[in-house]
Amino acid sequence: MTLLDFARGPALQWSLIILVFGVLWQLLGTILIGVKKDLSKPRRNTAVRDGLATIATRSLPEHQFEKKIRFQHFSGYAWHVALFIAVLFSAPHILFFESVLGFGWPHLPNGIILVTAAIALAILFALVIRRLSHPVQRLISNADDYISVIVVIVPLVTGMLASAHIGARYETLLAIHFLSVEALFVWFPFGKLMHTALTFPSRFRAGAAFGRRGVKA
Amino acid sequence: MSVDNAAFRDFRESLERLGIDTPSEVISDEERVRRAKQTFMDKLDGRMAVDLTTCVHCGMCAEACHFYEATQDEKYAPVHKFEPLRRFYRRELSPMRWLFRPFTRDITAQDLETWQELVYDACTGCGRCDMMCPMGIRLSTLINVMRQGLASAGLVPAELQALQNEQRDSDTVFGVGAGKLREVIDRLGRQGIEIPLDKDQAEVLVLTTAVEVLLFSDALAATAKILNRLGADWTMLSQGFEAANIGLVSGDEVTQKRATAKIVEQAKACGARTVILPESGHAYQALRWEGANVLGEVLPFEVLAMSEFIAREIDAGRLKLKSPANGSSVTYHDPCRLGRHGGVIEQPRQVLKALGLDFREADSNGRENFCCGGGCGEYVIKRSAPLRQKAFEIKKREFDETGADTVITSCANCRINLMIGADNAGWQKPVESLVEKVAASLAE
Amino acid sequence: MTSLDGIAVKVESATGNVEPLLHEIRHALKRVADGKEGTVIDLRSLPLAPGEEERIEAFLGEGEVRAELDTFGATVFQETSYAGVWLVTHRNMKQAVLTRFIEVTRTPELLKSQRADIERGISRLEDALAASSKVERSRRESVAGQEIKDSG
Amino acid sequence: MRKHQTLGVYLHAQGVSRRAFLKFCSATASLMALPPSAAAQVAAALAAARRPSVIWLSFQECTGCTESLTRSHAPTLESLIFDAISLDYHHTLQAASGESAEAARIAAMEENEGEYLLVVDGSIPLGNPGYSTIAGMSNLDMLRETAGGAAAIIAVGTCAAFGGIPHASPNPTGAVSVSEIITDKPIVNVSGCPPIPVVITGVLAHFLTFGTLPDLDHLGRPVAFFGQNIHDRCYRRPFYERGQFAHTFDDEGARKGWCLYELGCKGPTTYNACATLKWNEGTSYPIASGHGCLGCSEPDFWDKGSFYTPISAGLWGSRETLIGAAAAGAALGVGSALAARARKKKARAAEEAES
Repeated sequence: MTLLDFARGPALQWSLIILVFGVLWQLLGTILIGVKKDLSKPRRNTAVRDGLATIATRSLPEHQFEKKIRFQHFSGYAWHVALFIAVLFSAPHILFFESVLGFGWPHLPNGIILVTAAIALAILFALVIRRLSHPVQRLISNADDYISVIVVIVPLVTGMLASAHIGARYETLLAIHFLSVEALFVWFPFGKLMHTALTFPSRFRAGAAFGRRGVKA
Repeated sequence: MSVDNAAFRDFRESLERLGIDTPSEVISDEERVRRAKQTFMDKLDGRMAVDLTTCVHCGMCAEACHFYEATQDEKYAPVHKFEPLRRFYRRELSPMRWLFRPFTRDITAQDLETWQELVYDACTGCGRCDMMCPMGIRLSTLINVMRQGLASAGLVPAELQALQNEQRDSDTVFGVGAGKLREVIDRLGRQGIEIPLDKDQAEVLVLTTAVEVLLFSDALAATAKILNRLGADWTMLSQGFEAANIGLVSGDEVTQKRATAKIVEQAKACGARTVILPESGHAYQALRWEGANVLGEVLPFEVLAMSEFIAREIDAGRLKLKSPANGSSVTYHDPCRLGRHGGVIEQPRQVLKALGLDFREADSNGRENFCCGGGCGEYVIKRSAPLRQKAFEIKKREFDETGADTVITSCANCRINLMIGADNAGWQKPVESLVEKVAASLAE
Repeated sequence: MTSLDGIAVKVESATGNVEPLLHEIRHALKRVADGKEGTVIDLRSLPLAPGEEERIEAFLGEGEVRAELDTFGATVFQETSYAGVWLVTHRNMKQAVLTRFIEVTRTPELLKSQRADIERGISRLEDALAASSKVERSRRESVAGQEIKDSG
Repeated sequence: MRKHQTLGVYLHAQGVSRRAFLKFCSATASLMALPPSAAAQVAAALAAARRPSVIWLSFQECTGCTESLTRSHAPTLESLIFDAISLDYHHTLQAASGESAEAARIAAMEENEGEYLLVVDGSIPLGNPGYSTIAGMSNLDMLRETAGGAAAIIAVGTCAAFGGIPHASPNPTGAVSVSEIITDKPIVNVSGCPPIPVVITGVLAHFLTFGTLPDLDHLGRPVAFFGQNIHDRCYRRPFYERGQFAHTFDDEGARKGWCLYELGCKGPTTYNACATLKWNEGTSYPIASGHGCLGCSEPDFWDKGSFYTPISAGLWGSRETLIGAAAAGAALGVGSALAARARKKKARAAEEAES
């Protein structure tokens, strides 16, 4: 079995098993710990609307805070948008998703994908440098932060190399790219990458909780 | 007007003495850790579990914190203030606890002692970081669990511990009992301000706080004037007037529950349909939002903050105001637990508008307002005075920027803390009460 | 080809190799003009899309000289419209193309007579001459003999 | 042609002109993927080359490789090179049969001990030796015996090089490649199903010209022909870069000759010279004909999923396993949440008892 066959076959299968297994374990195990019912009389009964609003508004620049977090805010936007474009609209990726999900969608040209991936990578590096140099971030960072950033950087780099056929034979690059993504899958449920699944529930609850007190969160 | 300087000096002196002779409980390190963990286990819920898991350590919360803003010291980053709780969660409660346990350091008594400064001296639970967090994490609730754990471990700072013990053991705060209240009511009665005390039945139950009785009796007088003008069927109760809840701020559930139960019991006894809270942020949180939850029952009356009540009465056309002659300019400081945590943001502004004052909004306000710097009982902790003073500078700068002559607020604690800060800084701007402003402008 | 034409396949491909190749030819031609060495480009070593080879051919056009070599199948040397640029096509005995070169040179090497062949030519020529003189001599001898006979 | 004559002398004797020889040499250089300037070097080497003896063994194979070679444009350059070797044994091509055929092999081996080239097509069964025999001799024995005195081995076709189709799962005969049996001889793998004929002759030409084997890649294939993948040399590559793909074999993209990546083309992971040398006398190759590359020159190409599965798609097992994993994860999640609730309840009770 070649490295690529291993990467596309058993490694992929096991990493997906761990991903799905771990995400559900973490997700249900966390959420189902449960919350006590709030017995206070709500100021207004618009929990769902408030929760949904907060999901949206936490993605918007906020007047009062914006001036202090502009760099993080916009680098955060750019990073996520660039990552999503590179991940979701690259033709080989869509074929991969199609093989797993059973359906696909239109893709963007390779050149655009490469540029967005390069942008994502550059921002990620800037954020890593910030994490290593900013006193607050240095203090609050732990192994999870660094492992998570590595498992995201490596697929980006190997994906770009594979797409441009630089550095090694294509099947080797492709295999390493597969394996790096599989490392990401395996790490995903155990670290902060779970924010992908939990951010919106968390925002929703914050919005609903503040909303019942009459505060826009 | 409104504040007796001699009384203010006396009060500051009494704060200096607070906690000096509080007997400290002798607890072994193991026992401290055990108690803290037990409380953490009890208090951490599914929502907090989600929050702890979704945090990406971006550090933006630091930018929301007045103590970080004032010092730029990274240890004041809100997310760092519940670090032991995060470790506890990963080791003992998270679904993957047995996987994480070998890689996560256990919490130690040393940790708890180190974090005492961070959660009591350097956090007022203002919740500004809750508004900042891009993940929607409610950091203030997590830091509150830290306070609760430390309280169980016997690590409440001595001053706050002294107040807590007093309320738990004798139902008084700052030594203010029924006698002291009666004294003030009698004095006000002599000034022609009538306060009905201990009526058997009343529509409205009005509470006050020890600080109001001691320092801001004008605010109490103002409340009486307004209610009397409205012709309300109201009363105060000598066995249930204290709205302050030291248990809430120190993190001691027993004290919190006891203080709340006392009010609810009395309100039920006199058949009150409305309970009006004095100008106190944490009292509002304790009764309005947490009251039903600590007692485990729905409250049979509505709870209103005085500012909220006034706004409602003005809105209904029952309370008529005359414009002040000079039309001085004011700005409003939102108490965190009334505004951001309580939802009473628009009401005080409506009142100020009705007063016809030249109202000027500070740079930070409403849900994004900066804390006075001494909330959540912090102003009694002597150790944190220099830190509070630095945070006060933020408020001072923002107030000055508005160009307003007067700072209005609606929380006695905010008022004291701002006054102490101003006193120390030699800053001259008066910090006044909203209720007093209204009472002074009642139409003839 | 007619049946293929029936299928509506329209290849719009371009490898992007044609222009660089033509520029390479231009540089090679300049070197030859400066008296330096010629260049040979193997068209098989380049990925070309269908039709691109024809595009190159059409671009270069046909020049004054066309020579044909007939050994193991035909080899055609076609000078293009740019003097010094030759298109050399080697075919096998079934007329299938073996290789195609673009040679940038004054004269393609293979068109020149080869020393070994010249030498072989010399010896063949000598042999032929020797053979023919022998014939002449014998003819002359026989004629002379006849004359002797006749005069005798 | 006598065996110890040089090729130059032989061709001269055949009346081949120097000019014809040079034509031959430049074509040979081209087919060895050498630069045109190497033609002179090739000429010098070839003129002095001695004619090697070649023994060709065919095992578990379909004769496609031999067909590929012999059905190519004869009489051709390839055949000329073929003429330049002494093919002493090839049971499909030789006139002799039975014992006299085997005798020819033995004779060639003895006469050219240590110098002859062994060409093998087909895989070797290691299961029952009776699965494939020649003149009563198992393939394994014949390979071992013949390889013993060979100077080098050329494994022609994917079967001989990597096991090929007989080796495909479940490999009923236990088929293996030459290199899995013979480890002490230089082996050149000329893979492909079948290999491009000029690649076979190119390797022979190289041996003939330089007396050595060409540079090989990590799979033992000549770098000159297998150094680049189909994708890198494919004329449809620009479509890939632009993201223009055929989605089905009869859509607009297919008609316009767009990239076949989505239709499972294995070009990016397949190393062969198809895109430049092409097939059928240089007419075309699979991608030019509108079908993706099958990857036939790569090991185990038959077992890498469907020919029509894109290479970026996973070859993962089944959706059922994922559903199973999801169910197990959910169960564990619910279980640990219930356990957490129980611990919380206990803590709550203790808190109340202690206060």
